[in-house]
Amino acid sequence: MNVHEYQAAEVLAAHGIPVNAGQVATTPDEAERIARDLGSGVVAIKAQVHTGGRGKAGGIKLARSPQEARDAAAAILGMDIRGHTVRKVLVVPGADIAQEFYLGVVLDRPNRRTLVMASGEGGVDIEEVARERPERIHRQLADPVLGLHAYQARQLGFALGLPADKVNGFAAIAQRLYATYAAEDASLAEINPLVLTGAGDWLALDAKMSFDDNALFRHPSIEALRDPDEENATELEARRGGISFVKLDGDIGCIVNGAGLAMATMDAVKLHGGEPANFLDVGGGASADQVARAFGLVTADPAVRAILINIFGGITRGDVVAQGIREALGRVNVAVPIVVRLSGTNAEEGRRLLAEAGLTAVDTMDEAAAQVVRSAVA
Amino acid sequence: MNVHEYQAAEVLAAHGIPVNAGQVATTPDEAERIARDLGSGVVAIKAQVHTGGRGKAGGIKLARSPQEARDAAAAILGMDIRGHTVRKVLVVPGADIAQEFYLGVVLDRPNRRTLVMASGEGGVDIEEVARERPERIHRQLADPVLGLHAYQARQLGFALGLPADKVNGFAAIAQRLYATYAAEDASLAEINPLVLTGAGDWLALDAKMSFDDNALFRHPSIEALRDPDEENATELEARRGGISFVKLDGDIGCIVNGAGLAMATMDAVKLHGGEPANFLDVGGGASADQVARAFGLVTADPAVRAILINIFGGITRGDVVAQGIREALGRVNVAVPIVVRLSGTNAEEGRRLLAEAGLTAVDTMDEAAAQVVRSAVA
Amino acid sequence: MSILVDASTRLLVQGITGREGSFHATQMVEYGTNVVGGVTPGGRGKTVAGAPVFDTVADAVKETGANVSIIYVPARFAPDAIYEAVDAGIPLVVCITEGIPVNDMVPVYAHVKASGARLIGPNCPGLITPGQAKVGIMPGFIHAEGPVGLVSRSGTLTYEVVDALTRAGLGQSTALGIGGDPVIGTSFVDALGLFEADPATEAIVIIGEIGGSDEEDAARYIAEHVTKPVVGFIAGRTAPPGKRMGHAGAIISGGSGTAAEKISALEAAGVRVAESPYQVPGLLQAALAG
Amino acid sequence: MSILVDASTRLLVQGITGREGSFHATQMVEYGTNVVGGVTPGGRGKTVAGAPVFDTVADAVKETGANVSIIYVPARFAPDAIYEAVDAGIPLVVCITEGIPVNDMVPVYAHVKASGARLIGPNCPGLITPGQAKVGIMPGFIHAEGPVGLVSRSGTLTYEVVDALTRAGLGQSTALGIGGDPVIGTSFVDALGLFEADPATEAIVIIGEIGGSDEEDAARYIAEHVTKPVVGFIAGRTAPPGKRMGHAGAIISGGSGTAAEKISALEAAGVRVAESPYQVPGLLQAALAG
Repeated sequence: MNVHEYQAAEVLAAHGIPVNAGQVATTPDEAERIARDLGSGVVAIKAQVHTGGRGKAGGIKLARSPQEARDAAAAILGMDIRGHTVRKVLVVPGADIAQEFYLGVVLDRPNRRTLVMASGEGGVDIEEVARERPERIHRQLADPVLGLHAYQARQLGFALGLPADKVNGFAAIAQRLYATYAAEDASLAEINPLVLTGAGDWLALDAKMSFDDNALFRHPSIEALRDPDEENATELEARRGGISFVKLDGDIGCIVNGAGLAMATMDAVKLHGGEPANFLDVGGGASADQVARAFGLVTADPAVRAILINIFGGITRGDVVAQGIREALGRVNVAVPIVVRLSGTNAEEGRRLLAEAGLTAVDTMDEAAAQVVRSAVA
Repeated sequence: MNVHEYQAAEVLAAHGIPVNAGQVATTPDEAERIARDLGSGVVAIKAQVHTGGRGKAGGIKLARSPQEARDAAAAILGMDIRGHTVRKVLVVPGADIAQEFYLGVVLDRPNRRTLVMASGEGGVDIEEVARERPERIHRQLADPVLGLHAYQARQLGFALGLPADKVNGFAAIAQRLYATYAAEDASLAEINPLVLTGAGDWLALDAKMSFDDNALFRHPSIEALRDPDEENATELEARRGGISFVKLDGDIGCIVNGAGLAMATMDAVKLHGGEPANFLDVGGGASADQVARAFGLVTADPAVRAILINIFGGITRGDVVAQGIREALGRVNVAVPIVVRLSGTNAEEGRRLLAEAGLTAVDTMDEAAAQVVRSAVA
Repeated sequence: MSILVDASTRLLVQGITGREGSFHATQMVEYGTNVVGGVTPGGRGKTVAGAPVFDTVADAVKETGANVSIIYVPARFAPDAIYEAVDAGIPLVVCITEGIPVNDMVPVYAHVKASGARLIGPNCPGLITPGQAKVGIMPGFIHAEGPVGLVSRSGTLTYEVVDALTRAGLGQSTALGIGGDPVIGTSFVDALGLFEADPATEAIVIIGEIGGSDEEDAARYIAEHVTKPVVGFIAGRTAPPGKRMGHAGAIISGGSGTAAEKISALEAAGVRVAESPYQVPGLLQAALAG
Repeated sequence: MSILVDASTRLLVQGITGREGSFHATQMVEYGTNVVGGVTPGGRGKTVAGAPVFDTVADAVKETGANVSIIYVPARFAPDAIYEAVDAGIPLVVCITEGIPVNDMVPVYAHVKASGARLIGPNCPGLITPGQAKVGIMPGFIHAEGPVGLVSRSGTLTYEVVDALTRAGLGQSTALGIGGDPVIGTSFVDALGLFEADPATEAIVIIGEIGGSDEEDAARYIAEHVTKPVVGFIAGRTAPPGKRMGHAGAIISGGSGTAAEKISALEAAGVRVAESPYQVPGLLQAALAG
């Protein structure tokens, strides 16, 4: 689950990390009032959206007066950034930046450990730094149980070339960022840039966090940060029903049991010249309820011109799945052509049941993909 | 550091362990009032002293009425239990005990891990059980970093023969007791007895905790539980001055540098027919300040009839130590004979300086022990 | 021959009295797996699928000599179940459970490694040595005995490939699902090493998907250590970046973990990569032929 | 010959710019120990006792090839210093620091063991191989080269015995203080194994004290594995139960850990136990003679 910058900053602040305190505005008026409350000096107006590249898209502006803040907010609010509509802006005081750094915590999959990264190249795209100047990123793998040792945090500070009297302050922030990541079950915790101000203080100027969906059950305060405006309504509804759903840009709706098979199905659609409209994994059982729910999710997309149901009947019997599909179609009205691929246990019986119901039922995924693409263009 | 039963119960309660809630009284009047507030039914009046064996000593009494509670408190307050004067009693409601258990957490030194122990023989002396029926004590070594796993806590519950529906409740208490021990840097956390009431609830009926002195710096709330009445004033004063001091029953005061040597010195005194009045380790330096402080501690005991100073000059030079002793004697008035054993670096020069000051200075510990015993009986 | 499980497997089922546990225990017994016992705290004295139920893994190991355990307990209790199995001395633990938080798995992984045990999964279908032991949730009937070792991050996609192999007359030495989570106990590299060392395995199928770099690590390992022919398939060519595709681990993040990268890494290591699961048997036959 | 430290020791001093660290670094250099560097965060560029100071142990190891580290940092930072040394690959870490909380040492101990490194202490005087390397705070001049291996839980009491040995013409192969805390990295048993295997050690002195059961474990080990003569001394015959005698680990608790128990265990294992430190040289000479 992703959260906004201002929410990430609040989480970090709760764990003792100094952040640039600001307030969120949803209207230009509010932005003006906040800028006025912040007093004289420059303020930054920052679009709050769940995507990167705000800066390049014009989603971050500096303002020298409350009036300028108002104008900037007016320009940013409502803006579309990579498909995200800006509904909120964060108004923060300008900072006196002496030096910028990057500090991030993430899972290191190959090592199966948590990785803490720091770089002197703060404020820029860290993935670009990783690709082009990897030696500029310093890394410490946290102990899987003991966490990030103080010595490791200091080691990052020294690797950054910090003067001796700044190392402990940096190390404390690195340890706290690690602690925040661990305590809140984050999947990413990033401060970029982490700045050293002219006065020599540390300040997290921008923050980004995302959280492990599987651990949200034990973090109600994080779950409460969810912004429904930022999530695809269909994806949200799918999750509630225990279905994995991801919206894509094509026109072939997909309903599949199993995540790997669902990806392979999308690939097969593409291979046969079609474009998948979604990723959808109904989960193990493929019961009538789940299939009905899946139909609802897929048909909610007006771009969908045909639906491919791909079920490999393993433990679940094909005839039971077919029965489920028939039942589901009795409940949900589907106006586009449906091709069903049913294989595995009792698949023949299942295909017979589907054919009875007037559905195209085939044996292999490739065949099904070819047919559904044909149906869509028909 | 030891705390009273009622304090241990408060610490456990703060960590979610159900304890038998009571109140502390320092007078019979208070005990009567508390008993009245607790309502009808039996109450227990329990001496609060930093020693075991209260029950056998008559320090725990049941009372069937507020008047009886008053009488019981009157009998117990002021009582001497193993050298401890009872200044407080805990008044708790009587519990409906169906079954008694022992549950304890302690360091297992040979394994260098924390050990959680449980026994069906609750309410009795666990050391006696350990000696005589060791198979009745069930043990789980906590993981050095991950702590006591849920499965380990359950394993203890099953080993106790608990019915299936009581195991999770027991396991939760075992995990919380471990967590209390770990979070508070205890050196002992014990519930004895932990009872299952007639209603089927778990209740910690008596609690005992002690804490790692070296970790108190990070537990001010535990440090605040210290009861000066229960500590030897001299030992307290010694600790403040960085001196290890333990009061003993003999008449030969000992001042030694190093804990092992201090014990060996006591043993030497005993070997030569004397009885040490104390254990005292002045620490590394043996400076004039420390020696003066040590003289103060030792001479505070009126039983002391002679003092043995045993210093092995290692890094610290013997002449410097001798100078320190002379200076200390200039500040503190010592009325009993003093024998100094000084060995190691520049020891001869040191002994000469001491002889000049009229002190008996010898070369070996055995010689010094023999001499100080003679001085004491003289 | 085979890897990890066979006729000598003495299987323990953790969570055996649950819905999933009891269903699959029965299925495994029906397949012929030697299920020697089950564990459910408080379940002692019960019998499920003919197997006695114990309160603790320690008791079960003592009474039954179990040497493999399979875990069907809910995500929030699964890490404890893995610790219990490993600490009771079980050398091979298979965790089916989906949805375990990543931060729980990091210390579990370290503990399993330090203990010298092997964990398969979590969030995996388990493994099967056809004709000998099924330790998982896969449909047994699609498998056949044979020379192909199969390792996969996926569930039903694996069944799809296995089914195609069996229909093509290519049986399996062992088919192993390593799981779709970011932190899993056994990697492609581990499985490849086992198949390479197994005399009954003549060729290997590796089924990967987007996310992480286990396929790239596998490619490096294959180039250096694997002499047997390897055929691959990677799911998710059409997956968009930044979105989890069902599996917690199936995500292209920071522009890495794409199918294209994985395919080119495998091809560079000499692996024949299929465009569709149905091409796998043909590529395999070609590889085995020469 | 000797155990653990010798002329090949390349010593790093953690906390070298502190009062204790700089004083003892100088003392160790004066004794002839090869002090190759020191570590104090932020101290890079300084020189103490002729040794260069580094910011981190990793840097120091890289630059100096240090193979032993000695720690003089305050108790609340000492566990981190041990982790840093061990994680930087230093195989032998000596921790002088007194007063580390027990609950901090439990995971430190486990980590050191798992890493395959050796920790001596904490709360110990260190160790010395006379004439080759002094890695500790003991007065060097009381030692002499010779055939006696000495291991002790104490500081000044050890010096007392060493002094008596040297005066009696009995030099030491290595004298090792293992520390007075309840959780220490190296036990009597570990040290006995090393002395037994060291050809230069002809006899062993073990100096114990009340508390714990390391002496009893040592007695069992001696009975089974030690062929060289062993002489012992146990301090604290007159110590009362339930009171810590200076050392955090020197306490008779629950009626166990008494000097009497330890003495009888050692005697049962054939160890000659002295009543006074001064008897040690005589018992040793008798043991060596026959």
